[in-house]
Amino acid sequence: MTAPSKTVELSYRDAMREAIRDAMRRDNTVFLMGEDVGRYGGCYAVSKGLLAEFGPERIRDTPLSESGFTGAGIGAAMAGMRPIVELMTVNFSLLALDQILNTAATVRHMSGNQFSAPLVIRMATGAGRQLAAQHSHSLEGWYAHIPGIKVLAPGTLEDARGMLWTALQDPDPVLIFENVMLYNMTGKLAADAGAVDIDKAAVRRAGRDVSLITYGGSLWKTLDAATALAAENIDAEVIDLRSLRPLDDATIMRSVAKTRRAVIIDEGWRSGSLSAEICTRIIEQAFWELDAPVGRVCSEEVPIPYSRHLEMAAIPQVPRIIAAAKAALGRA
Amino acid sequence: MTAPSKTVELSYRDAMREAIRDAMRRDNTVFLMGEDVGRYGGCYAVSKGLLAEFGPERIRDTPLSESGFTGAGIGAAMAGMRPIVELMTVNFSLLALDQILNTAATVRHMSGNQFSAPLVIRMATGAGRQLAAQHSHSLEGWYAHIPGIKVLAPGTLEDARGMLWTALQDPDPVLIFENVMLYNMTGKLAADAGAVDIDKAAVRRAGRDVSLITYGGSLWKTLDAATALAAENIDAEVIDLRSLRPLDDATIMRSVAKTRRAVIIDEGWRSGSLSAEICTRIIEQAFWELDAPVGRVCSEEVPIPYSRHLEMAAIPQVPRIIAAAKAALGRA
Amino acid sequence: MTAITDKPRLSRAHSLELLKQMIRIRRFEDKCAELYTQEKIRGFLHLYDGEEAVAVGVIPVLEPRDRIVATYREHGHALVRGVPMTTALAEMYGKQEGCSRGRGGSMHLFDRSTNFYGGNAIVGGGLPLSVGLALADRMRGEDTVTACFFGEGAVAEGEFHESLNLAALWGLPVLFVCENNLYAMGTALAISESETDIQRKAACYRIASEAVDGMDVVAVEAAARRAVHAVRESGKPYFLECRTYRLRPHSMFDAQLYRDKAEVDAWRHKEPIVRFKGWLEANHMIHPDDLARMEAEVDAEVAEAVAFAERGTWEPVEQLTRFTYSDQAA
Amino acid sequence: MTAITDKPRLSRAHSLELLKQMIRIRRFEDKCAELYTQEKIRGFLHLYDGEEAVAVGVIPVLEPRDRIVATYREHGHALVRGVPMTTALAEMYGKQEGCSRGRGGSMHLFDRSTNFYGGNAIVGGGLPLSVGLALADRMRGEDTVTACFFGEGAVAEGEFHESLNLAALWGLPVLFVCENNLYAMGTALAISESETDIQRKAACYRIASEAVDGMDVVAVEAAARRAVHAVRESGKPYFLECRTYRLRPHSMFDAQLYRDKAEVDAWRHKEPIVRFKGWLEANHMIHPDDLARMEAEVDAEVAEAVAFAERGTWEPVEQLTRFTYSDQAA
Ligand SMILES: Cc1ncc(C[n+]2csc(CCOP(=O)(O)OP(=O)(O)O)c2C)c(N)n1
Ligand SMILES: Cc1ncc(C[n+]2csc(CCOP(=O)(O)OP(=O)(O)O)c2C)c(N)n1
Ligand SMILES: [Mg+2]
Ligand SMILES: [Mg+2]
Repeated sequence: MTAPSKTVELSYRDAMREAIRDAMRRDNTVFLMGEDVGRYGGCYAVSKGLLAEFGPERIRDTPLSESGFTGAGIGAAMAGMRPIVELMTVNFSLLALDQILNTAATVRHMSGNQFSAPLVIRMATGAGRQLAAQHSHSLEGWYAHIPGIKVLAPGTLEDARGMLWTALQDPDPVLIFENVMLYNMTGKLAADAGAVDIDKAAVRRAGRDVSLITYGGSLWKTLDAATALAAENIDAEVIDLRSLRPLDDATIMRSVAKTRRAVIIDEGWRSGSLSAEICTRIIEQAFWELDAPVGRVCSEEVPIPYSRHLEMAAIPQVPRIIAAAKAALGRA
Repeated sequence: MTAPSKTVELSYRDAMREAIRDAMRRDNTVFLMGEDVGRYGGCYAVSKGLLAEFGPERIRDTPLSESGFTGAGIGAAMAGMRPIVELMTVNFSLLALDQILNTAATVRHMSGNQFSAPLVIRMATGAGRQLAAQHSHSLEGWYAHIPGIKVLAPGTLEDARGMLWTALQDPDPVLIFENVMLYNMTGKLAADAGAVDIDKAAVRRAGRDVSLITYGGSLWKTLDAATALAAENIDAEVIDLRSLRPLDDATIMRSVAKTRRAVIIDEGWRSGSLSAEICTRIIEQAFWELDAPVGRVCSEEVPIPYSRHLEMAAIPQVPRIIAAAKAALGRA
Repeated sequence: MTAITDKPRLSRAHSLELLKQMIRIRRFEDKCAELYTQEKIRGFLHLYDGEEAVAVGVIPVLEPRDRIVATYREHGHALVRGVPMTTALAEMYGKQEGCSRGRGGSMHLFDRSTNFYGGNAIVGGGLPLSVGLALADRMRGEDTVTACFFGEGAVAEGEFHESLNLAALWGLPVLFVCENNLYAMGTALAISESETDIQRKAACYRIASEAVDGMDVVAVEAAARRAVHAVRESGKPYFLECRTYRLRPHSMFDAQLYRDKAEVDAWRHKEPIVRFKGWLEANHMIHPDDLARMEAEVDAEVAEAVAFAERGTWEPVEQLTRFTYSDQAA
Repeated sequence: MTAITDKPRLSRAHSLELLKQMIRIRRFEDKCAELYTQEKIRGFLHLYDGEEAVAVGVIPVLEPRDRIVATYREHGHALVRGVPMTTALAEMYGKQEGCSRGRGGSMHLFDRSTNFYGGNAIVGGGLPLSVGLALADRMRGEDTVTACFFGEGAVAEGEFHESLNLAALWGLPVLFVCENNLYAMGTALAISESETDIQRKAACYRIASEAVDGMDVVAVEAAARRAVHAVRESGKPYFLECRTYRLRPHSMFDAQLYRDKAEVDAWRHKEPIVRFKGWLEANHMIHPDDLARMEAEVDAEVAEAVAFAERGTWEPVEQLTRFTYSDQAA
């Protein structure tokens, strides 16, 4: 993340908004549709102000009908539009899962490549705001199981600003997961920041001793852990997956081949989380290079509780990441 | 699977029906609810004949409202009944996923153990009948990601007959996945066969050289593969997981510690399938005992196509299992 | 039968065309049933016998630019819309010459060139799609009509409710065509709906509606003209309930325990082909040789389709995962 | 205000009780807002100000054996139902003395002893539950009533449609109470429903219904009596629309860009407490010291609740995963 010459200070939320505004200006087939994206300004204020600029047709408030308007977005995409469908929270997206899995993900293959649904579906994910068991889950890794869709997890301002346009250009459905703890994150971004690739993982910190593989909301905790580890002379490499489907195996394996040790940090529930798929690919592709079992730091297998201390204990935190990294190095 | 003295010949479908009949007779809080379970006789004929015996109140035909009647089953369970909700096919269960994940799986924890939803949800899963991309998926391993529910996959007549009652006694929600290719499987079952445990994996074939770990519809293909391997002097151990959540790690690790080699056969789409979680647990718990990377045979990452040759190529088959077992033994 | 005066356009040529289209569907379905027993066609097969007047009455009223969304019981809709019988049958054979490359089968006929959006096997799943197709047209200011066909069983699904509300709320040009054949698999209407007068459902969303005798092709066509005209002129949705009956089992796996033969037989007398043919004869609008010619042409077309499907080839297994994503994907 | 004759049961004592319950809720919500700014309460907090007459008018009409299903805006319902203010507030503090052990927070108040089934934060998610609770009662031949509260925004959800149909089709004793406060977050009714007369939705399922001025506690209570009686006697569902208004923002994160102050102010004059109090005064049914006593009692109760919540303890972190499954699990 090299600091460019001319930069602006903004939040992850602002970066997402800029990405939407930019896409809407560049392509009039793009429109935003979802609950309270217009008059309310978006449940996480991402779309605030866009209604005034683009009007209610293109910043379309929908009734509470997740399956209906997500399916409508899929249909509009099949007819040549480029909808951005916003689902408030990943928990509510389950109401639209039939449309996402049974239609959006299947239609190109099932129709013999005659039809496709190139829409983007954005949603908030993750815990940390004490929203309890019906608003706090991290199912992005779970969605990454579905063939026919792509799954992105922007963890930086650059990606919040740059992934949307590339996703809209993609001929297939793309889901973008925005971790709720990142919206208020501020920083500097190149004034002319634009589209970024959506198929490569990024090495956010180079290191020799252990590969810490993560994405989204856990990225910053992992970078903090890496800083703390450095103080103990452990040089951790931090990989930001960026795309959860497809996974960029090459970048992962290159790192593991170098460090010979890996820990995966994933806010999904441990069993059956994306961390398991990554660990398995490392075993399949780099087993003989490993000097230690792959470690993982995930969420406890529990509906996320409201109480702050329990919620914090339920999801990955810096101390657990540090401990897992040391364990991988036999320095527990 | 020792042959008992007095046996009856029946199909997996019959065994499931007997299990339902038996449960309905033993406990009048038990009832069956779902689309066409009554007058039609069940889309896979599992409940055929039960309407005549128990009447329309307890063999309850529902409208096409997956979320509504699954939620109703959850509510009835919260009020003390023991519903068996039948969802025709796992693809349709996505319409009920909000109720399953956001309510059934969370209510006990979220309410501080005041309420719970002890219902059983049964559904058909799997490919092989040329039903194409909206009827053929295997999402049982995906469901196994959800804390708060238990997930069963009966692969034998004994389990088809015995798991339901135990599941109904369980204080938490239990999902039972019935592979569509098993319904017509016939065999002998003890006349007095009854409830079986739902928390232990079973060694269906003991062996020394490699552990073949599987469940449900792939069990029989795996046993066939083991027989073929035996002809080449490869002594495979076949483990039937039976319960996908929780997983019986002890049985898996005991086997792997013995064979030092493992291959997982799972009809789920490869990326993010249950096979990844099992492989990862083996790495976490038995890494130093392994003589080779863990192998896996899964479904191709594609919506299941209609055409028979493509469908067959999309899911695990005996030759691929044999090849994977040999690869694990370095005899590719 | 509808009085002759109701149908100015009912020329002899047009009448014969309506009859022929219904016969085409019937003969095609008969052949499909036969091929199923021969295991040339596999999977789930849902036939349209008895309901032909709906597709034949509605679809020709649409323009080529209009869009169609159908269900797994869509053979008739595809044929009337112009999907070649050859590629439709090849699809059911699973051949790569099929209209969906053999990947979809009977439940998933797709055809881009006729704006035929399938072939949806999730009951109710096609409704949100049709809303989206119409939304795209509406946003582009096109006067395209999207016709969405579904059974009365779909009415109980949440997606029906959400879709009708969205279409009405946003004023979208969707023609909702409910094929009310009184059963959803084995579930009779009265067992699935507290309000069995389906047409009345439309009013709950302030959508204009009409119910028509779905066994009377002329009446269906007349109603479809009114409906399509209303949608195209107003840009708003319209709900057309076609009251019909399924003469065959739901699919090839159905023992029909839920209805007795007498009921089915009673409906056989009302079925659209017998009825329209009889009416044409009574009105001297058809000569025996018209019928003979028509049936000969249809039989020839069916025979050609079978030959085409038989000649068809299997997609190479290497292409199994092709088109899970676009070849053009980044 | 409803004419005195409409309400035989409206004794002075009962009137004062109604007023007190509304004040209890209002004061409690005021305190919650204050505690939120102090960060004692976190997460999403949805307050009930302006809607008190609904919970106070409906819930006391229910029997202890009856069941209640509510939403994330359920503080008032919980208090009127008899969930102690102490454990309700401790829940919002996240303390283990809370009515859900501190795991649920403001949106998930549960209380088994009063058959209070939460506290549901999936809009529409509580409706299928209520259908199931009623189904259980119906199958056991019990004359229990299940009251399901939800906002008008939930009406657009598929789960609303499926649940009303099931309740009507199966004849289940559910009292559906729609709290129509005209907005779903920032979405005005006219932007979410093609049919804005919500009560009419019930007729689409052949469910008896009534709409009542939800700002008039006496009218709500009278309607609730009729409704609960109808459900208990007939065993069938009933739909009660209570027309009300939310005086506060949707939650603590709402800038209220979607409505102007003037609109909110206009409603302040119609709000249920001011209105009922004024009416009682006009009819000489309340003395100033009644009010003073009442407010003193409520303030004492609120103070006690705060003290209780403050005294509360944190559940040991070791118990984080406890009750994901039953301790009794095999
Ligand atoms: C969501 C969903 N649930 C269940 C099914 C299984 N199923 C297929 S067709 C059918 C009956 C549909 O009846 P109707 O809508 O009236 O159409 P018809 O078959 O009568 O033409 C059912 C239950 C399905 N395909 N999708
Ligand atoms: C399924 C679902 N979608 C969206 C949300 C986010 N959300 C919470 S409350 C709300 C508005 C609901 O409005 P209404 O039903 O009228 O109840 P009110 O808040 O007005 O009492 C929304 C959109 C949710 N909790 N659940
Ligand atoms: Mg039907
Ligand atoms: Mg509201």
